[in-house]
Amino acid sequence: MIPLSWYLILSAALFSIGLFGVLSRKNAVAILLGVELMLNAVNINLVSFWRYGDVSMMAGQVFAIIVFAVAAAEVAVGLALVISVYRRLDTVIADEIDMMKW
Amino acid sequence: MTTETLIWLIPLPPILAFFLIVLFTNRNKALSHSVAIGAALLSFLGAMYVFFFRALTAPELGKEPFTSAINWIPTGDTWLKIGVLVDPLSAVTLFFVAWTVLMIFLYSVGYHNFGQPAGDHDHPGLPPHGATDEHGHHVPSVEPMYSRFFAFISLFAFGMLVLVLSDNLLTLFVGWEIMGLCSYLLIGFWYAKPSARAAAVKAFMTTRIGDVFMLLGIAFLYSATGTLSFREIFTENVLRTLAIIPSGVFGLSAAGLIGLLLFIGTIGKSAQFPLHVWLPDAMEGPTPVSAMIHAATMVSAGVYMVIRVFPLLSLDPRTMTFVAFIGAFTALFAATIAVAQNDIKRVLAYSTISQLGYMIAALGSGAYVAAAFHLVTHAFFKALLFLGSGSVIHGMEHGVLHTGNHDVDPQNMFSMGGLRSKMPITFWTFLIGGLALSGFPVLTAGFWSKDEILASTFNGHMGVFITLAIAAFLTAFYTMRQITLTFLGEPRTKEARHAQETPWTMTAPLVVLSFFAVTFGWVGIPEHFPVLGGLVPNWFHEFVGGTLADPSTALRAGLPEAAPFNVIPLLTSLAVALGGLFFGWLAYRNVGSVAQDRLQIPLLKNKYYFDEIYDFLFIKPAIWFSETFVYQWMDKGLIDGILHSFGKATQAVGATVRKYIDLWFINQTVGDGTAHVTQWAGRRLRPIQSGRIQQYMLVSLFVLLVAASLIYFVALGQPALALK
Amino acid sequence: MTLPQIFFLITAFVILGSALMVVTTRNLIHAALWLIVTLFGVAVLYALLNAGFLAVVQVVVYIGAIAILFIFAVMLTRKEMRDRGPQLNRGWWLSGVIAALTFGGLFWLLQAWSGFSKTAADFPSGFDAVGQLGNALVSPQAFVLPFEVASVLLLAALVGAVYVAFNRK
Amino acid sequence: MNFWNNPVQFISQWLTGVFAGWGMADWVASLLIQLIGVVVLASMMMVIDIFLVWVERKVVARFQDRLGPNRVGPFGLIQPFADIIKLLIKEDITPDGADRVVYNLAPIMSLMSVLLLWAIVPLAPVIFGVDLNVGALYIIAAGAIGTLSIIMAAWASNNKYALIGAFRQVAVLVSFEVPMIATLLIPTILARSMGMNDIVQAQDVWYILVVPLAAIIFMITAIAELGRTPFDLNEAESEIVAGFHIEYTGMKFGLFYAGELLHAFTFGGFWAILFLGGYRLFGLENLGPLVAAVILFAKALFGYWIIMWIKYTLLRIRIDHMLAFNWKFLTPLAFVLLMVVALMNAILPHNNMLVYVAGMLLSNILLGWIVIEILRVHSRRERERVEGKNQMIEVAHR
Repeated sequence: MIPLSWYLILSAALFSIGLFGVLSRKNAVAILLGVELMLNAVNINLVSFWRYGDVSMMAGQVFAIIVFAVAAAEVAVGLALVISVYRRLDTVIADEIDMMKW
Repeated sequence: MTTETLIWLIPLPPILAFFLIVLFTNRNKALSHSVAIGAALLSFLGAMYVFFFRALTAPELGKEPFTSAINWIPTGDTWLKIGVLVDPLSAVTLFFVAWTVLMIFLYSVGYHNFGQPAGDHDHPGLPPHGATDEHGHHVPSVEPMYSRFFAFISLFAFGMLVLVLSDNLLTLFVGWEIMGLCSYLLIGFWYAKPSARAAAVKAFMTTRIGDVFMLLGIAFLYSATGTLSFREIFTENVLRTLAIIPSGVFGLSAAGLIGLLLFIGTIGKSAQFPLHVWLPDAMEGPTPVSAMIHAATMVSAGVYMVIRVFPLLSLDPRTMTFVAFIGAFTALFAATIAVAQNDIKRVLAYSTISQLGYMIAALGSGAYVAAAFHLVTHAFFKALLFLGSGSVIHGMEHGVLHTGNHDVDPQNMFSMGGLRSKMPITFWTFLIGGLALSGFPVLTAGFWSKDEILASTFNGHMGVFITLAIAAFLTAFYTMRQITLTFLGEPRTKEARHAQETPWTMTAPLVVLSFFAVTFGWVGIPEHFPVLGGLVPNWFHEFVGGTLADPSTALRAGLPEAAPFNVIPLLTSLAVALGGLFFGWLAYRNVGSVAQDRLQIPLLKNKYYFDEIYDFLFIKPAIWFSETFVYQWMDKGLIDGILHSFGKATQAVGATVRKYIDLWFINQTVGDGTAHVTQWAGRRLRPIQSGRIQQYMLVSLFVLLVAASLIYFVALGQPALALK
Repeated sequence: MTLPQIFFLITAFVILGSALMVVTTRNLIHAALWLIVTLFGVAVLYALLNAGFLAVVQVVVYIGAIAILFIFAVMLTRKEMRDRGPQLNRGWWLSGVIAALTFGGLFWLLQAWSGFSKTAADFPSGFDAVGQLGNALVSPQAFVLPFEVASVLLLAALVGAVYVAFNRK
Repeated sequence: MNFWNNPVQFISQWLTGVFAGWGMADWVASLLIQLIGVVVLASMMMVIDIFLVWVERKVVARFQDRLGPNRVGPFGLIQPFADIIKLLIKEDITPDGADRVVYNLAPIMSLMSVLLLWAIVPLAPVIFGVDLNVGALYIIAAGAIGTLSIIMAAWASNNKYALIGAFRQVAVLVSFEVPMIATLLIPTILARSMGMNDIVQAQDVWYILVVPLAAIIFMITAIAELGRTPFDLNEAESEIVAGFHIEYTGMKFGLFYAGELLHAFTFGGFWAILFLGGYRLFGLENLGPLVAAVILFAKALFGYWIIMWIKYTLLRIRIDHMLAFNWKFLTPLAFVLLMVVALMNAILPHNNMLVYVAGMLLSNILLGWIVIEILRVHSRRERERVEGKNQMIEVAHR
């Protein structure tokens, strides 16, 4: 059978890749893509802990579902923000959106 | 169902109707008036049942009236009881109230032009101006606030029934006040007319004056006897104690003072001499309202109350004298004014005042049965007259709409004339009512009641007798004047020529009431009367006379047995009635216009300048007091002055504190100092904040990693512990 | 090397590879499509973990809604179809280092954990995971409150998104 | 264990025996058999698809008062093959500026998304790809992939018309998925399972008799999902030449076309499964799995026919009307219906079938009536408003 470690390592790797995307991408949309990757990594962890723990305890799956909901909300709002920023500043490059500096 | 239960139920339908209409059916006119009239009919049936099959068949109703009471308010160890009482007096009152109320409800349907189209430019709060139907004719338009009107009169009927049926002064007072409110609402029914508003407020205020005294009387009575129930008060020992206790006011006995106070309430309610001013102005309301207030219910309520408390009143001769004087004076005084009025309804209003004066005078001279008798008959024919005048006005409005000349006042008698042929039913019924009012001999009810009053005042109260006789003459005179000006002769205006008869909903009540106006007198024919005497027993006298047939008879001044027959009062009343009628017709049979009316004396026309006098005596001073004295001097000068001085002092203190502590120390040293430091630090730290989100993330993550590893290695010691 | 393990390795390879493409490819549409591949792989993983419901929901929510939203966003926020120039920041290597450090740290922490390489008790037969999940989501003893809160959050996000992106002109 | 009672089982055992005879590890064998099953199912569907072309053309011909294909073969039965040959020998164009990989991937995914659906269709009590316990959701998931394929095609072909078509299609799909899910939950509530087979088994009374409203709504959403008239904005010829597959030629277009046809047929099938009792027909299904399969196909064809009927009868709706129709009417109605059904399901007695069905049916009819009343009032108000406006305009013109 598959040991738990495989899942954990996979999710850790996926998380790091997502993190890399978030930190290094220029495009705001791409940054959101990275965030999605990270969320999925978390979900993998949750579900695998559910599977490898006591199956009759549904916490893992429930939290995975809640993460789905949160992800959906985050994407909706995030993309809405990106689009409205694009309307106003005519750019989606994260570094060019620096109105909040001194 | 026991009689008591039924009696409890009698006042209920109107109040239910009121709420039904106000809450649910007010959008639908037909439904509203059906509800109201249905309710009135229910009460009517109940009342008739109680009157005919219970009150009349009961032996010795005076001794054992129908009564039932329940606990209402706990007053310490005892209870304040409320309940119903039907003794002969309330029975007859119930009888005529039920009839008139029902008739008036029915009449209102026609009066408010039910079934006519909505007005072209009517709006709520104004009398309907008439509409244009599909043929382009001008027709009367339906009242915009039709349902509201029926709701109000339902409430009014409820108040009256409560008052009549209550067995104690408290609920009587409640009904009394409900009617006060309703008269306010109904007089001001067309609230967009300034005159109507003023009249409503005036009526309300004036009656309030009376009511305050009445309330005082009730309070005094309660504190003196500890009860308000009639049955408990009018027992021998209670009355005797009341008669003995001195009240400490004018050397009156407690009974006298209480009676006086209650009577002042009556003065307000039934518009007696000093407080009569509101009643004529109340004519601003729709005519059914006038009839309701001035004939059937409210004003009679005053008299009814006095009759109720008669045993109490009669304990002190001085009070009695006062009452008699007020009554007699009012009778004459109002009659003289009525002679000079031109508004058909105002004439009736003043005649009402004087007729009430009659009753009060009769009471004052001890003849409470005669008073009750006149109360009933007067209710019938005065309601008849008011409704008749309403019908006349309605017919005139028809004419006005037809000609479209709105300057003509459809209520002015001088713009009428010759309506006899135009509106026959109205004419005949009005004539009957008029004759009854002027006490046309033998036929009419008015004659019998008035005759009885005269007869009973004749022995002992000569002054009263003479005054009333003159008043009776004037009554007959102005009644005939009214009839002549309105119906006889030739039409004086085109409007009068185009007047037409009113719908059956208005005429039917007239017919019914005129029936009573004629016949009701026959139940009270004194037995010693020549020819007619003894043909029919003097039922009324025995029946109502039985009311106070209780052991305390010895205490009472005015004894209820019929006045011994004497020919002089009879002749007098014959003379004054016929004479008045004759002269009235003689004087006015061919008067063409106001100019030719020789009785337009300014003094009379302006009602002895009473409104002006009151204005000068009370209103102006009140305004001066509130405006100048209280507002200008006390409020602005004294109180505000004090307050302002406080303010100044506080300001001074505050200024010093600010100058020496706040500004210098806190602001400059502490406040600005910190601000400068912060600014300096901020300027140094500013470059960190690049506004680039990813830089922030990088930095924060880096810090996180470092911190985590530090915690992990340093704080937690050996890693093995970490996740075990 | 059993069948599931082979499956797992293939899926894992697909996931990581496509994830790398997501964060590195220049063409953003392709990035979004690669993201879809990743998500699909994750769904497969769920299936491997006997969480069929989650697998399907993953496909419905992520691929059916989120990924498509992404593609829309990419299409709406570009001047021309092609993406020229580098898509990474100047300091991308630094973030690479940070990411690598994170992975290292996580791995190091995990392998220090006792239950690191435990295997699953095989799935009880006739165990109705979906039914259990449903009960857990709506039973007051379990997770009804977080569930409702999540739904409220979704609603708020919906309204907020509409408001933010609404074009006032 | 003979062939007629359980063909799939029979064949798989036989194949297992054969492979074992070849000395194969049995997991390999099972894997192989699974693959064979998939291939068989998929190819069977595609073959049926070919005949669907003929069916569609015949039916539309009848609707439009024509004869339809009748030259090639008896009743033109060979016509589809001729079409296929035509498509195959056409030039296969890939425009420059197209994103090649995605461009070529899209049609395959489009057909794939449809074929995926057949994995959970129970052709008979014992013939099904997999009895997924979340079948209802699976339908939506597969639909999502279809959507994806459309976007890919549109984006990849680098064409404004295509993009517009895709946008419209996606807007429609994303919005109409909501009421579809809601209506999918209703049979789930009634059958207490999401598995297609359980739902069919639970239908002692066809659900169209129990929850007619749900059946109607599902049909509408299905048509929207298919992007057929009256919801065919994604390929509205008169506005955007051919929508998302404007650039496609030859067999790639053929794949889209076949995908659409099969999709319609498939949704007919799901409609039959969810509301018409699937392979059940008064106990006939007990004669044997193949009979059951035939019954299911007949019902699926019936649903397909209804879809065609609507397609060739109605006109196209404007996009805003369509979305308004979904968000302001269909979605609320679907949710209300869902609540009503759940409530009634809780209230009504389950032991007495007659009462149960009658109650459900009545509640449905009542709800439908209320909705129609509301619509009437609303539309009257709208009409009055518009008329009033027109009058004002006229006044202004005078």
